[in-house]
Amino acid sequence: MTTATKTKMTLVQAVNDSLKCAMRADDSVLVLGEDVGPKGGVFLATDGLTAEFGEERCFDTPLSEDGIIGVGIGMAMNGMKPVCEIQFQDFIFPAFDQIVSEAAKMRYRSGGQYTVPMVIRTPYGGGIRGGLYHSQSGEAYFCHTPGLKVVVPSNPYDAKGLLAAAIADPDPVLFLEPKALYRSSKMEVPDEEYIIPLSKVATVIDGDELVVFCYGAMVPVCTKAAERVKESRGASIRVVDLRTLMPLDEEAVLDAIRECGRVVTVHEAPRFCGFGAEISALAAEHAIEYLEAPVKRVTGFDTPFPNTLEHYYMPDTRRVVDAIEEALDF
Amino acid sequence: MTTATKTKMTLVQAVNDSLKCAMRADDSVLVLGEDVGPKGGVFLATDGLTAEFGEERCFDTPLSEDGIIGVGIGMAMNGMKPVCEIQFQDFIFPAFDQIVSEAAKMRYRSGGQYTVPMVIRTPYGGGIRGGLYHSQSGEAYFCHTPGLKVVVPSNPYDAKGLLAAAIADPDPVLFLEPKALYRSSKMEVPDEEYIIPLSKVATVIDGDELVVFCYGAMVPVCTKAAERVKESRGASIRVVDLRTLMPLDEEAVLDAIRECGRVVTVHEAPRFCGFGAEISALAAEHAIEYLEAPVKRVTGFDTPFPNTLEHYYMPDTRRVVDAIEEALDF
Amino acid sequence: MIQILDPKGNQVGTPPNVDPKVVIRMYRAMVATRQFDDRAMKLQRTGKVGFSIPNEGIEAVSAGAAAALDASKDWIAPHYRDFAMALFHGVKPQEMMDNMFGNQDDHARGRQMPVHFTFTEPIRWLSISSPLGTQVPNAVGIAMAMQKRGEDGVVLTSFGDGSTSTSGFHSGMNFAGVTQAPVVFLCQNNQYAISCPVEKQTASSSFAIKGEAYGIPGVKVDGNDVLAVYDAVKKAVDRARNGGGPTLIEALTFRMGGHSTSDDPRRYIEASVMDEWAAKDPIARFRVYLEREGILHPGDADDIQEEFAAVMKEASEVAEGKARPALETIFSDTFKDMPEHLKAQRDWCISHYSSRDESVNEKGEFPL
Amino acid sequence: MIQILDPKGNQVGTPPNVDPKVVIRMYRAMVATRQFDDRAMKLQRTGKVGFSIPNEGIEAVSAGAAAALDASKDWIAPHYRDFAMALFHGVKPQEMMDNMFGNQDDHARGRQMPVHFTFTEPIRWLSISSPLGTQVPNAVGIAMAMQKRGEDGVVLTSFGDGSTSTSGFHSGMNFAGVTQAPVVFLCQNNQYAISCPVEKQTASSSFAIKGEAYGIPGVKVDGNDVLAVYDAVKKAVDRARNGGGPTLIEALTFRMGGHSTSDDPRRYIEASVMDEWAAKDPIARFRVYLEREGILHPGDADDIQEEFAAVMKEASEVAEGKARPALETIFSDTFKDMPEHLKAQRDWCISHYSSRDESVNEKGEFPL
Ligand SMILES: Cc1ncc(C[n+]2csc(CCOP(=O)(O)OP(=O)(O)O)c2C)c(N)n1
Ligand SMILES: Cc1ncc(C[n+]2csc(CCOP(=O)(O)OP(=O)(O)O)c2C)c(N)n1
Ligand SMILES: [Mg+2]
Ligand SMILES: [Mg+2]
Repeated sequence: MTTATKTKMTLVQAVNDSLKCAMRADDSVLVLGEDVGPKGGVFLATDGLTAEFGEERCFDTPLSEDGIIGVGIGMAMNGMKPVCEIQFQDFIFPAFDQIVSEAAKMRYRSGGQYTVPMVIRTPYGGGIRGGLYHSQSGEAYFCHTPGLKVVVPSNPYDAKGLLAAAIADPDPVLFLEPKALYRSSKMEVPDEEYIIPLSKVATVIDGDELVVFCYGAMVPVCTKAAERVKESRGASIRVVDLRTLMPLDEEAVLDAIRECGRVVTVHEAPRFCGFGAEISALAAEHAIEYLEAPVKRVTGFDTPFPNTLEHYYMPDTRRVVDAIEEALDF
Repeated sequence: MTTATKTKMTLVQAVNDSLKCAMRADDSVLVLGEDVGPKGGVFLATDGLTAEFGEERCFDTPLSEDGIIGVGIGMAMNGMKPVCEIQFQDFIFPAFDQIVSEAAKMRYRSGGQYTVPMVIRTPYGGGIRGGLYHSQSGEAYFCHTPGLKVVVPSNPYDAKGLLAAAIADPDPVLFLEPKALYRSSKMEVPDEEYIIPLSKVATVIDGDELVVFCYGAMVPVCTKAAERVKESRGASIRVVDLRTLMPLDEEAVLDAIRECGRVVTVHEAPRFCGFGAEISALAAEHAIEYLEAPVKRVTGFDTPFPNTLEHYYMPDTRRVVDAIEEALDF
Repeated sequence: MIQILDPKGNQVGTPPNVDPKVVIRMYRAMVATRQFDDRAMKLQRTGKVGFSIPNEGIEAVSAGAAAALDASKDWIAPHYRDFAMALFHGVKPQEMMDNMFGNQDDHARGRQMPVHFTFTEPIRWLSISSPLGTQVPNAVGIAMAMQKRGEDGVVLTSFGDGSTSTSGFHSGMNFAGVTQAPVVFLCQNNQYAISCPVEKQTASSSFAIKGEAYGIPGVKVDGNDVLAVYDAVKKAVDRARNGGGPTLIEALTFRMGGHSTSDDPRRYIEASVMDEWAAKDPIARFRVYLEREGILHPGDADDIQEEFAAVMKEASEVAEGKARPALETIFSDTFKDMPEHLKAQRDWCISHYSSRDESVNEKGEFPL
Repeated sequence: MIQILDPKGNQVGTPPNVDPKVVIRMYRAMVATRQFDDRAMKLQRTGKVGFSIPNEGIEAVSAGAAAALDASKDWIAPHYRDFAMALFHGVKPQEMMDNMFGNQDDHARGRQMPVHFTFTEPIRWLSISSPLGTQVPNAVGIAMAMQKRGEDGVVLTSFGDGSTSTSGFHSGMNFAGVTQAPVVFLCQNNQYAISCPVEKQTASSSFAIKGEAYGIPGVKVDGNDVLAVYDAVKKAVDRARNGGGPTLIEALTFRMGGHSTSDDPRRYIEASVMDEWAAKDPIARFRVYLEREGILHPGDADDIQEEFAAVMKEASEVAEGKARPALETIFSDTFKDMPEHLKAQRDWCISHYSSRDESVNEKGEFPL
């Protein structure tokens, strides 16, 4: 990869690029969903795919998430590699049964005779004035469903490599794209295909006084928070981007907890039974003797997602800074 | 209530009795679902309702959970009190969108102009050789969805009183009935209507060395475990039946944690992002200085629910005893 | 396909027997809607609101259908592209603009995106949900409640052509067929679901024929002909009110622009198709008829348009000037009574934001 | 409604042109199914298995449809009440009985309830799911994959009358209409969904007519007439194989007993209705025809019945004697490669249960 050419691109462009690489390399990779064809997707994640690969390989579907996932499962069982787009993660719920009952359980219930190597891509999260139904973060639902993998990239480079890994994976993968980061910045991304293995965290900033666990759109927020605390009081804050939520790299998470002794988890989803609770539970079950402060969660509130006040609902840098400082000062 | 007559009944009979009391007291209470009419429900929870109240008030529906909940919401918005039955909790997923997007968010999104005072009753959990699709425990999905209440009774008396409270509640309530306990034992239940308030835990056994949090079918399992540990080593184990999972009586939970210092949470659902994680997270966030041992979870495994080996999958008394002892010996 | 006025405004069928005052109200609702759209587009282009849903081309479907209802007892479970239903029944443009801005007077208390209206007065209007098709079984449930109480109200529910593919359409239609609930299903067939044309949406020969699958009669009308829509919906409403059961009405129309203020239809609709439908404008056609019948006098149409342009401008200025909702509204209405954990979160939130020395970064743009 | 044999076995239509060997296979599959049922009922009554789904009355639907497929390239995405499809294609009763007991040789490795079969040989048989209707869009996806690769395989998917109310039916039919995928939709209309009769299930005039909603031709056949079913399905399969698109076939039949071994139909079906349909038994009718045509000779039918009674008895005894699946099977097949957290749970589980001095309480009874 050292001699490879690179291009500056946004996260959504990296998704698009990853899809193109996969479709060029493997004829069985298909893209389907609402408006993914000539329009190129409402966020342009599938821009140009129909033009390059034809309607056979990138196609619009009727307005039925149940159908998109339902036929995706069938295609995956019969030799294809479907990448299904759900236009907003908020609209995945009509397909919940197909995902939870069929995709997640097919290998298990058939004793491995049938499998569903499928990817479900969908933009999630707040920050675009989408209100209750264009802002949700449903990762906890899917992480609690055995048989599914859940991946959340936080930057263009990871997006391309993790999506490649998801497409190569033999099991169903939910690929949650932080829509707030779709175009927020650009990054150099290799032109050729590469894979970032699933179930490996990335340490964004190293540190040993406190660890912040985050993913997706909260990664830049937490990174900034760690930098601010470093500046303001010289504290050494580690920021870990979980990247794959299920199967979680539990060993890396626990190592970080044991090394730092103080923990803050940050996500946009509501707190109660959210993903952060699992991190806290792992800490309380396997690393309690290392804990030097309350294990904190900085999250969305336990309400539906508002609109006008969304930036008061979502964790921001200042809220993360406050939580870090409280834990440090405990 | 002191002079009231009582009848010995099973949990499923108590559900039936509670429905009858509510329907007698209030014409707007309706029961709908698959096979709830002449057949009386596959578990006979609605036995005799059509005979007593007519097809207008207890009626069979087409085979569509999306429709059952969808029309239930409409009826609730327009002055009725529908009690919808989902035949097995495993079959609630086709209605997930209606529950999560509509029932849970109606009050919020309409600024309180429209509301959904509806109850969704459904049998959940393992122990009846039901395999992947007649055994699941999905409480964590619903507890993570702001706008829903989630209630789980563990005995006939509570079942009647909590269901009455659920029906009286102005918001949508998911009422999860532990099918393994439907006929496992009988208990004296008052004949007249009574309400057990939501969001109040019940301390089944008092104790101060360790607290076990549980609900539904795990309550008798945990009770037996606590008794065994008391016998074997004289340890004073508190058993708390959470009864309402959302809104959780957090104060009572935290008080118990602070008083006991050692915590075990038990549920049948998979561990990862399960309800137990929230209890652990509350402990780690608000009571860390009281914790004397790792906060343990005894749960189903992170796999789909098996059939032949279901009793090896589900927590049993011995597994709870072991966890209690490990925590005591830490 | 039922038609009363052809695209040029010529009478080709028998107009329904309807009070000219109601006819004028339909026209006014259509013009008001177009002026609302025009204002919303300007607001979105200038960054004052994030998003709107244009109704251009669809106004006759909503106005004609709404006119068939009795606001004192009927309900509307609308599609989002139904502004004219609200305006016909006298919802104030100010209330709608307050929702566009999500300000403190918004009925949704700033929690929903623009155009997600909710009203209880002057007609019950089911709070709009973004997930498509969900209102269909909800509407049937509302109607079943009326039926059980022996009331004679009717529920009108509308949805797009794309929405017929959702499970809500399927379950709602099926329950209505079985229960014979008093519902009128109105399919606003504007031929696209965002970029997806009807032929990729379904292979059925029409949307009206989908009623067959549920034992519900189907009717197809020219959706750009407000009198035809009124006529068909009125007959269906009367039938439902009299215990005759549900009807599915397909109103054939066309979205004369993008799906939303963020969509560019030129990526997927030929210019010639746009032109063809521009010639079928429902307002222009209706105006020709009204002027010919002497219901509108020369100058009236222009006056009405100016009147609503001014009304919408003012409403938007007033809405813009209103405060945002209080922080507390993040928490209230999750449940009727706020549980302890939400009180704690609310208290934390209010104290955090009122004490912190750093403002909140509020950027964020809606892409669709 | 297409009929070739009337309830008395009289020929009332033209029999399809089909090899007598195949005709015999159909008959044998039907009888094998009834004997399987009989054995399963005994096993359930004696508490040896928890549950079964009787096929009594339905055998012609499954056998006739299965016979229209080419096992080398076609797939089945079945309803659970389709044992005869498996038996027709040569699935071994032993394999099915292993599933009934959930033993170590069960293809589902003891994870599913009884009758939730999964096979890849001799025909691809989509692993049965309990949630109803989900197999319908899955079947369409399987067919779309064939279509995209230019193969000429066909997918047969079947489902009950009740299952037509699910969202899977709606989305699957709709996608098939639009894509013209090579699928045959077989609605096994046995007139009940557990206790719910068809008139409470849908108000449509038939199930076949539901195809109209999706642009898919619908055909109604006498489901107790195996030749009629074969004929209709064969035509639909041929059409699909030749690029002619999907077909919906409604096979009218009747469940001659309870929904499952735990259900008592007398709570909701009149005895007279049961009697009426007993006289329409699909096996008896077919036997009359086969004997009249000389395809079965006197005594053959009884021999076949005895043969299968013995086969099923033996298969069940063998299945009963097999060990249960290993503890490890709780964990394997959740993912292809077992992740670390599951390895840890597996290791804990094996060490816990192999070291503990207390057995596991295994009671539990299936209510439905
Ligand atoms: C369940 C669901 N899936 C996807 C979307 C995203 N989406 C919003 S509008 C739309 C198209 C709707 O088409 P149609 O029903 O024809 O209504 P129209 O916009 O044409 O009036 C889509 C796909 C959604 N809102 N809900
Ligand atoms: C989604 C879903 N809801 C409910 C059930 C429970 N259930 C099992 S079988 C059945 C009736 C099915 O009726 P039908 O489709 O006509 O098939 P039949 O049993 O008559 O062959 C029901 C309601 C289920 N399995 N799946
Ligand atoms: Mg449309
Ligand atoms: Mg049936």
